[in-house]
Parts: sequence; structure tokens; C-alpha cells
Amino acid sequence: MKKIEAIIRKSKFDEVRDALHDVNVYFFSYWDVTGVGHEKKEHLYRGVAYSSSDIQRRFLSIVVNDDFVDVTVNAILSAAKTGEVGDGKIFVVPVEQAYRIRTGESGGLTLK
Amino acid sequence: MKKIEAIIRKSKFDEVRDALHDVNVYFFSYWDVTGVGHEKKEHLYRGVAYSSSDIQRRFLSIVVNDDFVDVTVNAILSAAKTGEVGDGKIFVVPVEQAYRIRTGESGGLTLK
Amino acid sequence: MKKIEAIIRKSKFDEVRDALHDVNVYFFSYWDVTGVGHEKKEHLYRGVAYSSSDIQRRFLSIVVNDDFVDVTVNAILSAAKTGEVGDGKIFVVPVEQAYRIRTGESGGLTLK
Amino acid sequence: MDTTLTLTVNNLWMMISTALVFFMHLGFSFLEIGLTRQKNTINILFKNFFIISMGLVLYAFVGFNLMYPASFWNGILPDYFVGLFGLESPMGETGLDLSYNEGYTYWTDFLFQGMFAATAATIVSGAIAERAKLGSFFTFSMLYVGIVYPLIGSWKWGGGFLDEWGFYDFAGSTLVHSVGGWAALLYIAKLGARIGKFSKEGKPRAIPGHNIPFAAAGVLILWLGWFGFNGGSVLSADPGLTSLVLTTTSLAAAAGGLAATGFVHLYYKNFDLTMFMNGILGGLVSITAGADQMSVMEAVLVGGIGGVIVVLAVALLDRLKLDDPVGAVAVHLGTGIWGTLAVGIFGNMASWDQFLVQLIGVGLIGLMSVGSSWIFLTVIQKIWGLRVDRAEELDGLDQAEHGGMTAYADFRMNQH
Amino acid sequence: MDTTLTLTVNNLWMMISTALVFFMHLGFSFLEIGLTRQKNTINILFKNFFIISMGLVLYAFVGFNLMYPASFWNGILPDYFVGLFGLESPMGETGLDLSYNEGYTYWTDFLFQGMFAATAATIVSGAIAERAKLGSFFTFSMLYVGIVYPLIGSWKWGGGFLDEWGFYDFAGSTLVHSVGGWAALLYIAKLGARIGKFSKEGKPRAIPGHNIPFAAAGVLILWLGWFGFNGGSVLSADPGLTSLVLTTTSLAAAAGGLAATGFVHLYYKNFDLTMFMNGILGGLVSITAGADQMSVMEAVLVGGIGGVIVVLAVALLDRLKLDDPVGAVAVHLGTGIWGTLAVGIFGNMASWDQFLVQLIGVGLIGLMSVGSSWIFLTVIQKIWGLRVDRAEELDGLDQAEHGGMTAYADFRMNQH
Amino acid sequence: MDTTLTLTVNNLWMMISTALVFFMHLGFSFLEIGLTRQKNTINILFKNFFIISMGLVLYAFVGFNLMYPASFWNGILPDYFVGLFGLESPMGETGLDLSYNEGYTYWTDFLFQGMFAATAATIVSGAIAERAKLGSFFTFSMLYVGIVYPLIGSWKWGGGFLDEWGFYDFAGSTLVHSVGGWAALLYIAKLGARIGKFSKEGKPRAIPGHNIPFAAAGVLILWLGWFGFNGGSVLSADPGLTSLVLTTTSLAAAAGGLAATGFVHLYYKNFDLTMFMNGILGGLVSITAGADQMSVMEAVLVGGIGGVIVVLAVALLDRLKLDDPVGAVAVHLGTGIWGTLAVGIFGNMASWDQFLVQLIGVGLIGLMSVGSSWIFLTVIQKIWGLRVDRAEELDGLDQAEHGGMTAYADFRMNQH
Ligand SMILES: Nc1ncnc2c1ncn2[C@@H]1O[C@H](COP(=O)(O)OP(=O)(O)O)[C@@H](O)[C@H]1O
Ligand SMILES: Nc1ncnc2c1ncn2[C@@H]1O[C@H](COP(=O)(O)OP(=O)(O)O)[C@@H](O)[C@H]1O
Ligand SMILES: Nc1ncnc2c1ncn2[C@@H]1O[C@H](COP(=O)(O)OP(=O)(O)O)[C@@H](O)[C@H]1O
Repeated sequence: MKKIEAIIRKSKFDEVRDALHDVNVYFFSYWDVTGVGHEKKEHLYRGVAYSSSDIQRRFLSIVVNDDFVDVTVNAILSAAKTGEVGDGKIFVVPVEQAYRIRTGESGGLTLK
Repeated sequence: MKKIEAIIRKSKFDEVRDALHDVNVYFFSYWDVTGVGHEKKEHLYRGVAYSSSDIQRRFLSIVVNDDFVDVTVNAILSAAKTGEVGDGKIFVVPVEQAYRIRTGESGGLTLK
Repeated sequence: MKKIEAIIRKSKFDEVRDALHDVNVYFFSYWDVTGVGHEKKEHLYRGVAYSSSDIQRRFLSIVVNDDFVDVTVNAILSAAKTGEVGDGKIFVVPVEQAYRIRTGESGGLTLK
Repeated sequence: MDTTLTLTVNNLWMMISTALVFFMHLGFSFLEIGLTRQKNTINILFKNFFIISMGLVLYAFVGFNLMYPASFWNGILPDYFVGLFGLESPMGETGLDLSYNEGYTYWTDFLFQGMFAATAATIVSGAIAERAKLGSFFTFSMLYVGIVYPLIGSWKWGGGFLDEWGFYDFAGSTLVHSVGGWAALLYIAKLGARIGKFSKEGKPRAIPGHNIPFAAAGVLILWLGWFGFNGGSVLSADPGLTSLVLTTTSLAAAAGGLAATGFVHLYYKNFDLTMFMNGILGGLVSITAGADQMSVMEAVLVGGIGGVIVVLAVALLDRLKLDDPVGAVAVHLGTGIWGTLAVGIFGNMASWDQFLVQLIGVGLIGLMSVGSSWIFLTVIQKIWGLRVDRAEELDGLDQAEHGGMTAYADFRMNQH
Repeated sequence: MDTTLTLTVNNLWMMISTALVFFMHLGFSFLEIGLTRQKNTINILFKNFFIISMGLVLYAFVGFNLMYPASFWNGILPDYFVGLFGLESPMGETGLDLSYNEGYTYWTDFLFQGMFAATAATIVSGAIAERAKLGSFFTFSMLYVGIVYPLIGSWKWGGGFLDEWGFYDFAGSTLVHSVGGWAALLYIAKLGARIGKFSKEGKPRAIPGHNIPFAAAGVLILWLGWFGFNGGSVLSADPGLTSLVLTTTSLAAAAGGLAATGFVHLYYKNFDLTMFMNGILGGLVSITAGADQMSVMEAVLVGGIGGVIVVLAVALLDRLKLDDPVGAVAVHLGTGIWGTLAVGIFGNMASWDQFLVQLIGVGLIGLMSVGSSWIFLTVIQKIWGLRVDRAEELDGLDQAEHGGMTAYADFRMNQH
Repeated sequence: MDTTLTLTVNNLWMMISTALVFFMHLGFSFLEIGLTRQKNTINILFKNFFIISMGLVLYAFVGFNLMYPASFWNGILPDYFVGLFGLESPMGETGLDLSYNEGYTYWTDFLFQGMFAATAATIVSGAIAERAKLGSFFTFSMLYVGIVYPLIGSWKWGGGFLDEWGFYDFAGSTLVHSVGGWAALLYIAKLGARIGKFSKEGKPRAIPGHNIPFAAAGVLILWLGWFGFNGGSVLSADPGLTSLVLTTTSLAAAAGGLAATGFVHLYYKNFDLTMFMNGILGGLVSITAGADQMSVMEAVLVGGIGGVIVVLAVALLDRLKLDDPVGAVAVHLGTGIWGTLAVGIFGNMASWDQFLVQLIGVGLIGLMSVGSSWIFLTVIQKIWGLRVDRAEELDGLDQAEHGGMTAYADFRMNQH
């Protein structure tokens, strides 16, 4: 099993979710994070202009079986892309075990 | 060392925390996430009904020594369970190293 | 590649970010979490006093190439330290692959 | 004096006061949602909207005539109670000659009194927040505002027996605030505390309110509303009386807040804003019974003592394991009683006799409020139950009763 | 009667009413930001601030004289329209003898009317929220408030032909609310719906407002403001009339809210707070045309029907794929028309003839509003476009037009 | 004229104005918390609650008699200052014959003036937010409101030497706003900037306010409050004067907002809501000194220039490394001076001589304000210090001074 951590633009979330659905990935968790990266945003507050590299992003955590990794990554890669600096990153992290709380069962079946 | 990531119902949080205390797991971090899964919730807003599979959940990140993994997982499994669809998941992820910032020390001792 | 997860005091965030910049770590994501640990905070609300071990903390997720791990960890260790209970933890987690969404490229280069 | 103009001016002040009392409903709404959890916000607002709306309509068709009857039957039950309900329209030939006394018109009277009536129910609404069933509460408050409040009101303001005995309650420390407060007390006793309010060992725990700025705004709006609540209770624009009343009211509010804060500070070495807020409200309720009878110094005393009483009452309720999220019982009942008794202790009317009459009034009205609440609540509990399910309460009432509408859709929340 | 004093008292009531109508702008602001998404909050507030400020200045230099002309040229165009603009100052020798009729002074008249004028533009602002270009909207609203609103107003309140025909619109169900509502309707039709409001299959989707407590506060503030909006439209402090108007206004509001809620409850078994809110506003707009002509019972009926109309109108707009985030068209146009017609159906003036005149008035004013809006919008669209870019809309208008200022910098938000 | 009725009507207007000025404290509270960070919200609200409460009580026992003395000792110190303090109660035989002039009663006078007094301290409170020690600020503000404000007030409104010299300040551009503004300036100079406000290179950085809707609501509430602040300063309900004053006040506010926005837009190509807000306040403060002396056009000019001054003053403070989170110094001092001088430049009183007198008044009052503030602050700093610890400031003042009460318990926040 692998955990796929994707950091994407918020405005791309709906498209990414649809793309995931299309490849039968229905289960995941997400939350909002602040991303520090290449992209910068200009701000102005009471006459003080400032630019910030802190951008609101959405963090998706998706645990999938090994044979689903590529298809999931590719779905995100294409749906989350705008081509502009700041599109985000995807990381793949090993997962040793998974449990479904409702039933107590463990292993790859819990991800369906 | 392992990192235990548990995604649970918010309403079960107090019970889970107590259960963790009972097995001497006193240290962890948590935050709120949106979970996408089997469970659906009905909503109504100004005459428009809609159902959403985005449910507010709580994400617990608990790093423990290897010999604590099972007891921790079991504590969560029993405390977080309602038996209804949507109880959540537990994932176990390998951790290579841990540091305590206050002292700079590293290794399993930092988790006590 | 490794993912460095650091849980620090919010009030130390600016210093940590500066320290990371100084060692050329410019890219990461962060969010706010609640930390449960040794530290306790006293509260009072309408005549009811209570102490809570739930403290607001900031969670940093930084994926770096292997040769950057030590320098990054050390930067955080020194910048986030106050010496008081509650300074937080750093965990190092293996990462198998990384992708840059903008270009689709993968591997260690995407972390630059 | 020019009678038409006099009527016009007096009526104008009464209309402004009416508007201010109406505005208190925003104050109550803000206070109540501010001191509770976000997951019940829609529910609380819905309750407040219902009460002001239903309260007015109900008062038009039932309450008003009940409270101000043409005469009394055996001195206790107004004869309209056994006679005709409904708002008569004493329209003249032109259909618009509506004035019926020197102070204000028939319509002003109705609207001013109607706003008061809704206030009593709103007091209850705050105390029972976060766990009461909506339908049951609506039933209760319709009965209470429709029948009990005007009936009790008739005893004094309607010219009934308490009035004859010399009981004094200028703007309603007892007739409005305690009447609401007693019902709140009984209701929360029957409801039980919110899940998590008391530890297994029975120790009170804090359930912090989710939006203190709203609560603070609520208090300032209520203070403003009291300009109308007390100022309008002069029932004319008499310059001396109205301005005295505004002065005593504001000074009592200020003193209540300062006293409560100072008192809390002694114990906890801490500046507790929520107690400052409750202290202000306590000062306001305290002065309400005798706002036109006090000097500046006395107003400060009455208000200040009221502020301390609120703090003690909040602690007492915690000890009794009664759970009142917004402090409604402490504020409206605790200082409502105090303020009414204070008329016999301080000010122009102070005397042992007066104190006794005040005590009797407080007692009888308390009995009536508690008794009728008990009956209503017992019956309603039998039929529908008073409290939502455990799961609904944990989820928040907005989920179960309001189609999952969330108060703050774009914000990331903690739930507890 | 003492004429100086009479003037003073009447003027006093008018000034208070003016203040209350001004305060409605906070109500509108709260309502609009509350029912939309946080990412557009700054933008909406900016629009509201602009409208009240520019509206007043514009009305001083153009609108006022246009609306209340000394005479008419061919009965439709006020002759000032082809003559001189600008606020004249009929100052006496001392420079301060400003009274010009028994009811109120020249300045009170201007300020009261100026507050009304700004209201019409604010109605539009709510409907077009979250996607309209700021500059284009400003241009439109300046033309509309500067020319169309006062021109239409002159037909009736300025003593023009509708007034002569016997058209009745007490405080502006049509002259203010429908005039705003028609423009809103046309604007949202031209703008198109917000991204995500309708699914690919054309089914409406919910875009929940981000701060319902603000919206609720807005409604209560608007209700309060209506005390001045309708109460001040008596144009004197006449005790009978003003207090009748306040009573009918409040009862219509209450009835509107209750009816809307009950109606929704029948369909969805759900207590929908936002519909309660819109119902109250619907009740208020409904009673505005005939607030001085209705009895209590009639006010309850007119308001209650208004509440139901709002619910139906919201559903109708959804079906027509028109996207009005705050329900402005449903409230101000839907019940604005209803309220105006109701004057011919209920109350003192009810008659078949009156109904026809009302219908004609509604129709002509509708034509004028729609026609002029269409012209302005078409031209503006050609020159600057009406709508922001897709990316700007997704990002939120606060980012693109307001330097990335965020409404809630310290809060963690969901964006959608 | 009927004198009783005249008194009643005038008094009525004054009471309403009093209520509106009271309501400004909600406006200030909203503005201040809105423009600062959430971690200091409880602290700021606590300050505001304290000031209004303590301000009123203090004014009752000290300030009022100091400010309106029976006579003067050497023309500068009112003789009460060396005589008796405390609110006398000129009660007649009945204990309630409290009227003491044609315009309003003794009580109205006290309450109206008391609300003004609290305003001056609130101005200071905004500027020093997010780092000032609570106890030290309370000490300072009690001294300032208790002694300095009424003393300066007595020079003009109490009939002192500035009044004799012909200095004109209608409703207090200088006597209230500048007096508060000077103290704010000195206080922030002594306090130093918030951590993080200036970069190591000394460049100003933005610390965005956490709730702009609150701030915007605050501005609209303040605008409403100004109806009473300026309208009530007529000291009677004179129809011409009051309505002129409301008109000039509102137009100056509108012009101030538009001018500030336009000016900022020229530089930054950006619609800056916070500057619009400050511009409105600048317009209001500007017109306050001469609201009864200006024509419509002049009011627009005075307000508009005031709006531009605010923008420049904010930039100037940034350059001087003075940190004023809410722009209190820019608004109240900057345009307070401008408005006072404007009386000599525009309007009925404009003349070179008048301008000089205004300048002298501004100067002397500035000296007195700065001097006394300097002494108080220096002494307080010695004894308790003015500023909280670095750690407390980073944590937020709600943690250290208010028992860790959080303003928004259920919301997930960013802290910075
Ligand atoms: N090494 C990293 N570790 C964690 N998050 C990262 C890392 N690099 C980038 N990110 C996240 O990805 C986001 C986009 O990266 P950015 O450098 O702005 O654009 P791009 O990927 O197009 O070069 C960042 O805002 C941050 O949230
Ligand atoms: N593969 C996954 N990766 C990440 N989070 C998941 C995954 N599967 C489930 N979750 C989380 O667990 C929650 C509960 O899952 P759900 O499918 O609704 O119920 P159940 O586990 O009872 O079948 C989801 O809302 C989501 O937050
Ligand atoms: N085992 C753990 N797993 C996850 N987070 C932890 C763990 N231990 C500590 N933390 C985080 O680190 C924070 C600081 O820890 P704490 O025990 O209070 O102080 P210290 O590290 O100085 O002993 C906690 O609040 C929590 O967020």
C-alpha cells in the first residue's frame, strides 16, 4: 500500500476529485494547508504592499493499493495542472498496514 | 518507530483520547480534515437539496515505538467504532527518526 | 527522498522559516494542528478554571533529498528551540517518489 | 399645553422606545450564539426569529387584550380571559383616529407591549440552548407568551390585585425578566445539562462560546435597547423622568459590569470579559424595577450589587449542576428578584412595608411562573419529549433540525 | 397648534427615520456578505460602501432636484431634467432658516430621500454578487441612481402623471424595491450564473453562504430600518398614522417569516432559517406600498402571502437558471409587485379601479426600469464587459480587485 | 411657544443623540477588533467595556462638574478643580423636577457629555492595541478622562478662556477627537511598534486585521452614531440647524470615503476597503468642528480633503515607524486638526482672524494633551511599564491577561 500526498491549487480541487472518481478512487481525506514555494502573490493592506509566497493550497491524502498508484498519480497530474508556477507536488509514501475501524479488518481490502 | 494515522469521527474524539490515555499514549497531534468516503450527508439550503460525501473528520498523527503499535491501534479501533458506515481508517507508516526539539535528543526515547 | 515532519510552536514559525531559508530550503507546506503533550495551559471561562494539554501548534511538511535531511533537521532544531516543555518534535519519514504537477517530471529534481 | 402636540411628542418617544426594544432581539441573538458552540448556531437563530415573529402575532390575537383587560373577574383573572380574544381596532370614522390616551396611541401601546412579551420567551431560549427540541420549545413558548406572561402582567400593569396592593415594578425586573428567568430555570432543570458540561465526578467543565465578539456586541446592543425598555416605560416623554431613567439605567449597567469584573478579579486574578458582560446585564435588570426611583448613587449601588449577584448565581448554578450556557437564569432571575426587592431598600419608595409588598409580589409571581411552567413542561415532555437524541446533540442541532445548514460554511471549525 | 413646535416634532421624527434608513445599509451589507462566499466579502462590502457614499453625493448634485421638480415638462420628464441640476440651498438671511414645509426642513427632505435612493442600488448589488466587474457595476448604478430612480420617483412622489392617475405606493414597494428588483433581474440575466451554481445537467446546486449569523443580523437590522422606511414615509409624526404604520409593518414582517417557514416546512420537513429571513423581508416589502391602509388582520395577510411568494420566486429563479445569491429579486421584485397590487385588494383603498391603476403603475415602471437597465447594461457590456474572468471568479474577487485583501486573515478557510 | 413642550422635544432629541453616541462604542469595538489580530480580541473588547463603564462612573463623580463649573478660577482652572467634586442632584421638592434649561434636563446633559468623555479614551485604546499592558492603560485612561479631558473641555464648552477668545469647535473635532488623538500619538511613540510591524531594515509590513466585516460594520455604526454626536451638539431639536448638521455630516462622510479611495486608487490601482473606511471616518471627524457652519458644497470639500489627509497621515506614521493598528491617530488627530482649522477657511465663519484663533486653540489644546499624556505615561512606565512581555505579545494578550479565553473557540485559526 502507498499513501499519495498531493498538494494542489484549491481552484483545481473539483476537477481533481472528478478525475479521481473516473479512475475509481472514491476514498480520501483532504485539508487546507499553506504552501511555501516558487509562486508569489501580491497583497496590499492599508497602503503597505507586500508579496507573500504563502499560498493557500489543498492537501490530499489518499491511501491506495500498489497497483493503483500510477493511475492515481496520473489522474492528479493531468487534472491539477495549469502549467503556471505553483501547481503543486505529489509525494508517494510507503504504508505498512491499513485498518477499517467499522469492521476492524485490515489489509488492502479496507481501501475499497 | 511507526506513525499511526487515524481518521475518526469528531464525535468520537473524546473517547479515543481517553482510550489512548488508558494505554499510556499521551502524545500526539491532531487536526480536522474532510473525509471523502462511503458515508453521505443530506443538506438543504434555500430550497436546494443536495447530498455530500464530504464529512468533517479528525485526523490523528501518533508516532510510537514499534512495540506500541498494536496496543495503540487496538485502542483506537475499539474506541472509535460505532459500526455505522463512516467510522474511518487507521494507517501505519514507517518512521525513520524522531527528534525532541527541546533537548535535541533523537530516537525512541523522544516519544515518551 | 525523505519527508521531514516538524511540529513546532506557532510563535517560532517565523524564525524557523528564516532558518530554513538560510540552508536553502525554500519549499514546504504547513498547517495548524492541535498538539497533545507534556505542556499544559490554564484557562478560565465564566468562573470555571480548567487546564488543557491541547496546544495550538504548527505542522510543517518538508520533502527533501537525502543529503538535505541533516541540515534541514538541524536548522529546525536550533530555530524552534526555547528550552521549555512543549517545543515539539521532528519526524523523518521515507518518501518513494515525488512529482511536480506543473511539468509532470518526477524524482529529486522536483524538490528544487 | 397643546394636547395634540403633547400626544405626538409622547407617542414619538414611545415609538422610538419600541424600536429600541425590538432591537434588543438582535442583542439577545448575538449574545446567545456567541456564548454557545458553532454547531448549534442556526438552531439558536431560528428560535430567536420564531419567537419575535410568533410572539408579535400571538400578542396581537391573544396576549394584548388578556394583559390589559377592560376589567377583572374576581380580581385575578382578567375578564377577557373568559371573554373575547383578539385585537380590537378602535378606529374612528376616518379609520385612523387611533389615539386613546395622552401618552400614546392604541397601536403604539400594542407594539411596545408586544416587544416586551417576546422578550420573556427569548430569555428562556438562551438557557435551554444546544439540547432542547425545537418543536417542544415552540409549544412551550407559545403557551407561556400567549397566556402566562400576559396574565401575570395583568396583575400589575393591567391594574390587577398586585397593583392595588402597591407592588412596584417600573419596567419589569419581575414582570418580564423574572417571569422569563423562572421558566428558564425550570426548563433547564427538566432538560438536564449538555453532554460534557459536568465531568463524571460532577465537576463543572467549561464549554467556551464560539464567538465572543458577537456576544460582546449583543451586550452593547442590549444596553442600547434598555434605553427604550426603561426609558419607554415612563410611558411619556416627560423630560425629567425619562432622562433620570436613562441616567440610572446606564450607571447601573456600568456599575454592574465593573463590580462583577472586580469581584471575579479578586478570586481569579484574571480579567474575565464574559463576567463583565453578564455584570452589565445584571446591572440593567437590577435597575429595571426602580429606575425612576433611584438617585445616581443608589443606581450605582443597585447595579453594582446586581453585578456581584450574577457572578455568585453563575457559580451557584454550576454547583447545582444546572446548565445555563448564556447565564440567563443568573442574569434575569437572580438580579430580577434583587432589583424588585431593591425598590423597598433604596430610593424614594424604600420602606419596610414596601419591601414586604415587593417580596410578596416576587413570591406570587414566582409561584405562578414555576407552577405553570411545570405543568406545561411535564405535559410536553410526555407527548414529544424535551430533549434531542444524544447523537443529534453531539452532531449539533443544525445538522438534525435544519437540514445540515452550517453557520459558517467557508470556515474550518473545531467541533466539540 | 404651535407651528414651530409642530415643525420641530415632525422634523425630529423624519430625522430619526432618516437615521434608521441609513442604518439599513448595514443590514444590506450583513445580509449580502452572509449569504455569499468569504472570498468575495471585501468586494461586496466595497460595493456597499461605494453605493451609500456615491449615492448620497450624486443625489445631492443631481437626483434630488430631478425627483422633486418645481414643475413638469409634458407631464413625464421633470423640467429640471432639461434645466438646472444641483442642490439649491434656500438659505434665509441668517443662512440657516431652512424649513420649507410643516413636516420637515429642506435638508431633512433631501437626506431622507437620499437614503432611499441609495437603497435601490444596493438591491442590485446583492443579486450580482460574486461575479460582477466592480467598475461596470459602479457605472451602472451611478446612471441608475442618478437618473432612472429619481425620474421614476418623480412620476409619483414628485407629483407626476402616476400620482394624478391615483397610483398609490406609500413607501415604495414599487418605486424603490421593484425599481431595484427589475434592474437586478436584468443584470443577473445578462451576467449569467456563478460558476458551479448549476450542474452540467442544469440542476441548481447550493452555494452556501459563509456567515449566516451576519445574514440574520442583517435581517433584524433591516426590520429595524423599516421602522424608519415606512414610519418616515408618513412624512410627519402624526401619532395615529405613524404608529399604525409601525404596527402593520412589524406584523407583516412577522407573518411573512412565519408563512415562508411554514410553507418550506411542508415540503422539506425542515426548518430553513434562510427562508425565514427572506420571508420576513418579503413581508416587509409587501406591506410597504400600503402600510398606512391596512388593518392588523390585513397586514398579517399581505405579509404572509408575501412570505409565500418569496419562497416560490426563489424556486422559480432556480428553474429559470437565474442566479441570485441573496434572493434580492425574489424579495424586492416579487413581493414589491405583490405589495403594490395588494393596495387594490386589501385595506381602505381596495377596489377594482384601484387595482387597475396599481397594475398600470407596476407595468409602466417595470417597463421603464427594464428598458433603461437593458440599454445601460448593453452599452456597458460592449465597452468594459460585465463579468470578471473565470480565474478571477474562482480565486474570489477580493484577490483580483482588492489587492488580495482577505476578509478573515487569521481564520483557516475552505475555499470553493 | 409652549415652554414645557419645547423642553420635552429638545430633551427628546438630546436623549436620542445620547443613545446614538453610546452606540458608537459598539462601532469603535468592532472597528478595533476587526483591524487587529484574533489573538488580542478579548483584550480589546475588555478595554472597550472598561472604558465605557468606568468612563461613565468617573464622569458622574468627577468629570462633569470639572467640565461645566459654576465659575472659573483665574480663567483656566475651573474652580471646582480646587473645590468640590461629585455629581450634585438639583432635585426639586418632588425629587424629580430636574430640568435646568430650555434645551434639556440636568440628567440628559450629564449623560450626553458622559458618552462624549468615554469616546476620547476609546480613541487611545485603538491605537495602542495588541501590546499595551491592561492595568497601565486603565490607569492612564482614568487620569485622562477624569481630569485632562474635562479640564480642556472646560476651556471651551465650559465657558473658559478659549470660548471667550472666539475659538469654535462645534462638536469636538479638537475637544474630543484631537484630545484623544494626541494621547494616542504619544502613547504609541512610547510603546513602540508591535513585533513584526517593521522589518529589520525598518520597512513597514502589513499585519492584516482579522475580521474586516466587523471593521466595516463598525464604520457604519460610527457614521450612524455621528448623527447623534453632531446632531445632538446643536443642543436642541432646532429643525433647521439639526437637519443641516445631519446633511453636512453625511455628505462629508461620503466625500471623505470617496476621496480617500480615489486617492489610493491613483497610486495602487486597487480598491482598498480599509482606506475607504478610514476616509469616511476622516470625513466625519473633519466636519465635526464646523458641521453647523458649512453649506453642502463646503461639507463635501471639507470631508473630501479630510479623506485625503487620512491616507497621507497613515503613510506618514508608517514612515515615522509609529504603529497604529487601526489608524486612530490618522483619523482623529490628523483630521481633527484639519476640521478645526477648516472652520476658519470654509463656511460662515471663515476669516483670517478666525483661522488664527482656531490655530491657537489647536496648539494650546495640543500642548496640554501632549504635556499631560507625557507626564502620566512617564510615571506609569516607571511604576508598572507600558508594554507586555515579548512572549505575551507573541502568544496574544488574550492568553496572558484573560485566562486564555479565546475569541473564536470553535474556529481554526492562523496565528501570527
Ligand atoms: N519539498 C516540498 N515539500 C512539501 N511541499 C512542497 C515542496 N515543494 C513544493 N511544495 C508544495 O507545492 C506547492 C507548489 O510549489 P511551487 O514551488 O510554488 O510550484 P511548482 O511546483 O510549480 O514549482 C508549494 O506551495 C508547496 O505547498
Ligand atoms: N483510502 C483512503 N485514504 C485516505 N482516507 C480514507 C481512505 N478511505 C477512507 N478514508 C477516510 O475514512 C473516512 C471513512 O470512510 P468511509 O468509507 O466513509 O467509511 P467506512 O470506513 O466505514 O467504510 C473517509 O471519510 C475518509 O476520511
Ligand atoms: N508521539 C508523538 N506523535 C505526534 N506528535 C507528537 C508526539 N509527541 C509530541 N508530539 C507533538 O509535539 C508537541 C510538543 O510535545 P511536548 O510533549 O508538549 O513537549 P516536549 O517535546 O518538549 O516534551 C505536542 O504538543 C505534540 O503536538
